[in-house]
Amino acid sequence: MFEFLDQIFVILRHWLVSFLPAAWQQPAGVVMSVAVIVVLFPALFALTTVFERKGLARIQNRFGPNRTGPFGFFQPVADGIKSLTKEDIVPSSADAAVHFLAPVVLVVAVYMGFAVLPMGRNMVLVDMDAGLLFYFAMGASTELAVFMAGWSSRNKYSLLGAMRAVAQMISYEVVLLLSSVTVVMISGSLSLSKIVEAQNHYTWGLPHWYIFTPWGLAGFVMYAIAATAETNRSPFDLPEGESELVAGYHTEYSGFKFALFFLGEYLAMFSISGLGTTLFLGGWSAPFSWLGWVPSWIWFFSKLMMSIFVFIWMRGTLPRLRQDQLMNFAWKFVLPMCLLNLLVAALWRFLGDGWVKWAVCSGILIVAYVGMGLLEMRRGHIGPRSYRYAE
Amino acid sequence: MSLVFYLIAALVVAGGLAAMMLKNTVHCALAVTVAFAGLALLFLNLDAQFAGFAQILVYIGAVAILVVFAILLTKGSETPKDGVFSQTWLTGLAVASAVFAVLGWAVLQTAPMLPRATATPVVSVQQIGQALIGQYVLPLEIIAVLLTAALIGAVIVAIHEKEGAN
Amino acid sequence: MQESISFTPQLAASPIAEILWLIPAVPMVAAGVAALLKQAMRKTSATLAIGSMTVSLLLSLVAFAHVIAGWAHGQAVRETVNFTWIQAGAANVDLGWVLDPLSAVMLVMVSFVGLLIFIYSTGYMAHDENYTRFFCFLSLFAGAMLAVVISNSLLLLFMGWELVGLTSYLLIGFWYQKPSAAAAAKKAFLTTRVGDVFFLLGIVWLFAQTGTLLFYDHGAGSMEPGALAALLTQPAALGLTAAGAIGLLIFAGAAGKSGQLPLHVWLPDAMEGPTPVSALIHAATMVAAGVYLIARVYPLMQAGALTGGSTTALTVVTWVGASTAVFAALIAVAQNDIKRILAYSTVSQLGYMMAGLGMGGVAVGMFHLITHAFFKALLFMGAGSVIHGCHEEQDIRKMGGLKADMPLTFLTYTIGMLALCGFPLLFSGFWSKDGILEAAQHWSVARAPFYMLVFGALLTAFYMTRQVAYVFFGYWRGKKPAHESPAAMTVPLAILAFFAMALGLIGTPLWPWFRAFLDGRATGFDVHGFAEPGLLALMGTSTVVVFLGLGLGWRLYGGPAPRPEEPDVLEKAVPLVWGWLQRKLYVDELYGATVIAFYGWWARVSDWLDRRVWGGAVAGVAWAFGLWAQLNRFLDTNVVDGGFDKGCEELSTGGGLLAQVQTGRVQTYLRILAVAVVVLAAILIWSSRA
Amino acid sequence: MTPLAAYLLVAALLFAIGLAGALTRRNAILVLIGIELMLNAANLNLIAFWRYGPHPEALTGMMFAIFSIAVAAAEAAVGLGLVIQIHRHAKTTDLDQMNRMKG
Repeated sequence: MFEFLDQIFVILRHWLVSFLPAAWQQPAGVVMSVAVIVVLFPALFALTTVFERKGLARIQNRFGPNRTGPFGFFQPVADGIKSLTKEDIVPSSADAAVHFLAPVVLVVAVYMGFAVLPMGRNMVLVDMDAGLLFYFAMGASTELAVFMAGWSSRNKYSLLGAMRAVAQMISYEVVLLLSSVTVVMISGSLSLSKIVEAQNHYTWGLPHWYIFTPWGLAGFVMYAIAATAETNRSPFDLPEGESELVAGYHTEYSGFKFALFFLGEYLAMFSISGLGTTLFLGGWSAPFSWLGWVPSWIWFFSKLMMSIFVFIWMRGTLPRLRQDQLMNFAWKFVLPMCLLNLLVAALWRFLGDGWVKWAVCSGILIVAYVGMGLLEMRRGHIGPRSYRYAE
Repeated sequence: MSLVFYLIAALVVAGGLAAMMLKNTVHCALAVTVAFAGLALLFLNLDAQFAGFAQILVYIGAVAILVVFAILLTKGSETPKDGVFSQTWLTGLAVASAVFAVLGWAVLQTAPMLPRATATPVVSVQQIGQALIGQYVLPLEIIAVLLTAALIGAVIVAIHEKEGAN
Repeated sequence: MQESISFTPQLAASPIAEILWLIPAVPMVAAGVAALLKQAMRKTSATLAIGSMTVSLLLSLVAFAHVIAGWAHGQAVRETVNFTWIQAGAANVDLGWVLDPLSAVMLVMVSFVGLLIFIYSTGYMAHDENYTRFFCFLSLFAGAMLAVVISNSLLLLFMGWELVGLTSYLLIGFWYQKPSAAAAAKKAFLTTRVGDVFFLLGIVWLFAQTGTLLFYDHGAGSMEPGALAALLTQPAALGLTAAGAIGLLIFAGAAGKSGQLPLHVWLPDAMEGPTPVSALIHAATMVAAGVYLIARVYPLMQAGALTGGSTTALTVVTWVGASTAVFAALIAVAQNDIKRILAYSTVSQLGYMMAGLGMGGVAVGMFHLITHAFFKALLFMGAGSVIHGCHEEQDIRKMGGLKADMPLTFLTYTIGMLALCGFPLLFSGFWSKDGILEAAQHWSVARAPFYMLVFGALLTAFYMTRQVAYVFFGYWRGKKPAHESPAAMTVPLAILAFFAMALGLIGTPLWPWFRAFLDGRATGFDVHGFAEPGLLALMGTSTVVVFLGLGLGWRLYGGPAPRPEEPDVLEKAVPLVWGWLQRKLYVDELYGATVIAFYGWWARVSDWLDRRVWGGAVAGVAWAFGLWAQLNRFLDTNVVDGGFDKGCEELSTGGGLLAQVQTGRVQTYLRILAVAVVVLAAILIWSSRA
Repeated sequence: MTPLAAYLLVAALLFAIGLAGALTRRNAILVLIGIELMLNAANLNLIAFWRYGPHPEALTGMMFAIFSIAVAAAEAAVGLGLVIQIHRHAKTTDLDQMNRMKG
């Protein structure tokens, strides 16, 4: 029974495919899963927008959208219709072809990422041997799309926004890679499904998720930071910092193309959260061994939504950084810590089993972080925040 | 030869040609990106998964970005008044075509004795990794040093001198 | 005769063996941290060093207990943890550490003595401004030494070995402001290098022969029968087997480190370092490293020996050791610097150890090493305390009557001195030295070493008595009155004094615990221990010898010692001999006259060659050319001038033409390159086609 | 025509294109791009030979390609850095105007 629930989609696909001639079955299956992904995540996106707006509203003491439909849940539909029916403006001096290509490339590249994410037991589109590498390759190619958008609109704001975005994404991509490499080092595989399998063990009913190891925790924090920056979410949303450059690289976009950008941002958020879940939070594995009967895809998506919620929460809470702060943070704090984390992971790998590795690894990390914190405090870079309210 | 190969090959060549012939430098950069992507596809078509993804990651993710940055930093995006091709472009073209002629001739000369299609080799990333830190560990180290040196060197070369220097 | 238990290497190493690496690691980490501290943070550094040493000591004790436990259950523990360090193609270099009686005993000794000396140093160095640096070096040394001790691989041992040499250099030259100290440091470093070169050669040769540097590797190690058999079949030069040759090379390294005869010169000068350093490095541990090394590779040294027989390597070891013992003891008689006397006695005792190894086997040598470590450390620290009390005075002629001023120091020092002399029955030195003498007595090759060693014992007793008489008896000949040292210095003295006495009891013939432990035999009390042929006689002899030495010394120096300026008693008697001894038998001068002089001479020769021969030749050539030039000028000015100018113009125009190629355009060059490629490729294919 | 030959031809063509670009363009950056293309053509050759060579399990060709990709990245970084610096000094990236090293 539970197996059936767990594998329901796989079984469904088999059943549907079985009507076709044998030659077509395999491609048809792929097409089917692709179609599901292509439909599913935009739906999730619609849902998320309304949740985000309502959540932010709660955080900021106001009602969010509450007119269209029950509790304003049909708001995304209205937005969708609006953005589809709006006029698609292309600036006269813009580089039309590139201007058009940019959002397409972005969305396609982002969609590619989902191909390797295992969304449940046996629920991965292509179980690639180099899945992680593929994911990062695709992630890397989004930057170009952003640049295209910014450059092609022939608009200073757009160009600056794009440049900022690209610089920021490159800087944080390094961090993203390094923090993921630790997982690869320990699990010994680049295939995401294998990585999940490696975490799908339990001792005393508790899972072996990598976040529950010293290096895993540190790596996950780094990963979360980098992910926020990669997706240009607050507090790293300088590329579209309204107060400085109107809307960053998609200032000159309207209507459907803008919607595509918007979609792209959220899809990127989903896929990167999914990757984080897969790498550190045990993917589709249950948090307790006795909860194993719950279908795996439920776990995956609930973890996904959890991290999405954290994203929203951060956006509601944290103020935006300055560009120099952003870069310094990336290169002078996060990157060194990631390198240290690599070392720690290596130690973890080679110190064998037993308490020694726990002691050594957590010792090193704690010393490093506390030391860094004390140093910064002495330098006065960090400390109790002092707000200046408008008198 | 499969159709896929011809399509990708056409894509690559088209990208390359566009990159070398377009007027607007940024367009060239984007075109070369297309060529890079096509090459990555060719690698995949050759069952070299790892190399393919590495190609995308490095060339599209890094080199292309570097190039566009460089273009924007050197005001290269506006087309120069006296043409995009150098005065001696004709000889250049001739030489290049000569090179192609020789290479192609060589290939065709040896074509008959080239091996026919072989069984697709199965290479797991793990094998590659083990080869990298096993048999090829020395090159790997050297590459690491080289990349570090290049990083520092690029920064030092491109860094803006303070006032007073030179 | 108890039957021997064969060493059965446990396949699975016990937990303590697994974490044995922590023992050296902890002090090294401490050193690393101390290196980062500010000079001002004295307390921290001292605490760090002592704390780390305590940890090491505790771990060592655990390891020791583990070994004893295994031994008590009747199997001799030898647990190794090996891992591959470098894997270059087929050949791979392994490192590892071993826990067996030998290393266990050494571990405890080193960490224990080390700890005491660390504590002592807090008192001794209290007023030094480079306190922190000092403790950093000390910890580093301790770590390196412990690494040497635990290492199961000749390579790892060599690493520790060199590190130890480095720290020794740093610590001898600790007061680098003193030119003498700097010179001594340099001397020590270079002299030991001489030995180390041979050592390295030995290592390389061993690796080339056996393909491994591990000592014990479950039958595949280089110290295990398989490899040794291979080495024995392998002939080397001078009728030596490869085993013998490698053994000799390694021994050369050992001789360098523990000041054996040709290479002993650095050790006395090393006394320029702070006294705790002299005590720790140049008495107790580092100089013993050489002995330990020989003990480690003993299977190699012994390889091919028939039962009761000896091998070339061991014979060499014995002779060198014995002659060193006598030689150094002789010199020690005529020294006046309190620390130099001890230094020479250290050299001679090391000679004893080597001889013991050579004739009696591991246990004999190691036993003397351990006991000597304790009482010699005690003596040095006592000397330090004396020096401290006499306001940095080191000349024993300027001391005297200190037994009243520094009673504690006097008491402990005397105990140490008696132990060193081998005062019968209740001092450790007696038993360990006795073991060596016994071995010498039964040695099959020659008799001479026995007599040499007995003579050495006599001298030892004599010069120690002389020193004590000078320092503690008679009346105070210094300027400011002396004072007793702080507790931080005296307490370790007391502890060491206790061990200097008690330690002998684990090695008496009555209960040869230590020897049995190292050889992995079962043991127990047996009164027949004394009944072995000639043993009692031997003990009698040595007792007589010791008393003779003591008596002679007291007879000569017992009375009020002479004033500093007037000559020594012996000097009055035999000024000539005394002169030789005072000048350390002119070894330094010998080296000065041979090696160094040779270099100087060679330098001068090459200088002369440069000036006269080559220089002359060049000058001649120059002269010839000058002549030629004269001729040319004549010809030029009159004959070819016009033509020559023409040629020049031609050349310059040609150069100009050629320079045209250098357009300074990248693309041109690239183009030329491409053309070249085309041409070459075309030629290539064309030729291959035909 | 064997697949290997086809790949080699494509590589040759790409190489020629890159060379042509490097020889004919004025803009230094585009010359660099041309060189990158040539490098990529070489990589394609390596991979193709690896794939159709006698010992694909030896990974030699692939390794070579991977290393050369890494080297190419370094080369691009330094080259572009140089171009930027040159532009800073000479206020141009036009190679025809950069002939100060003329003999």
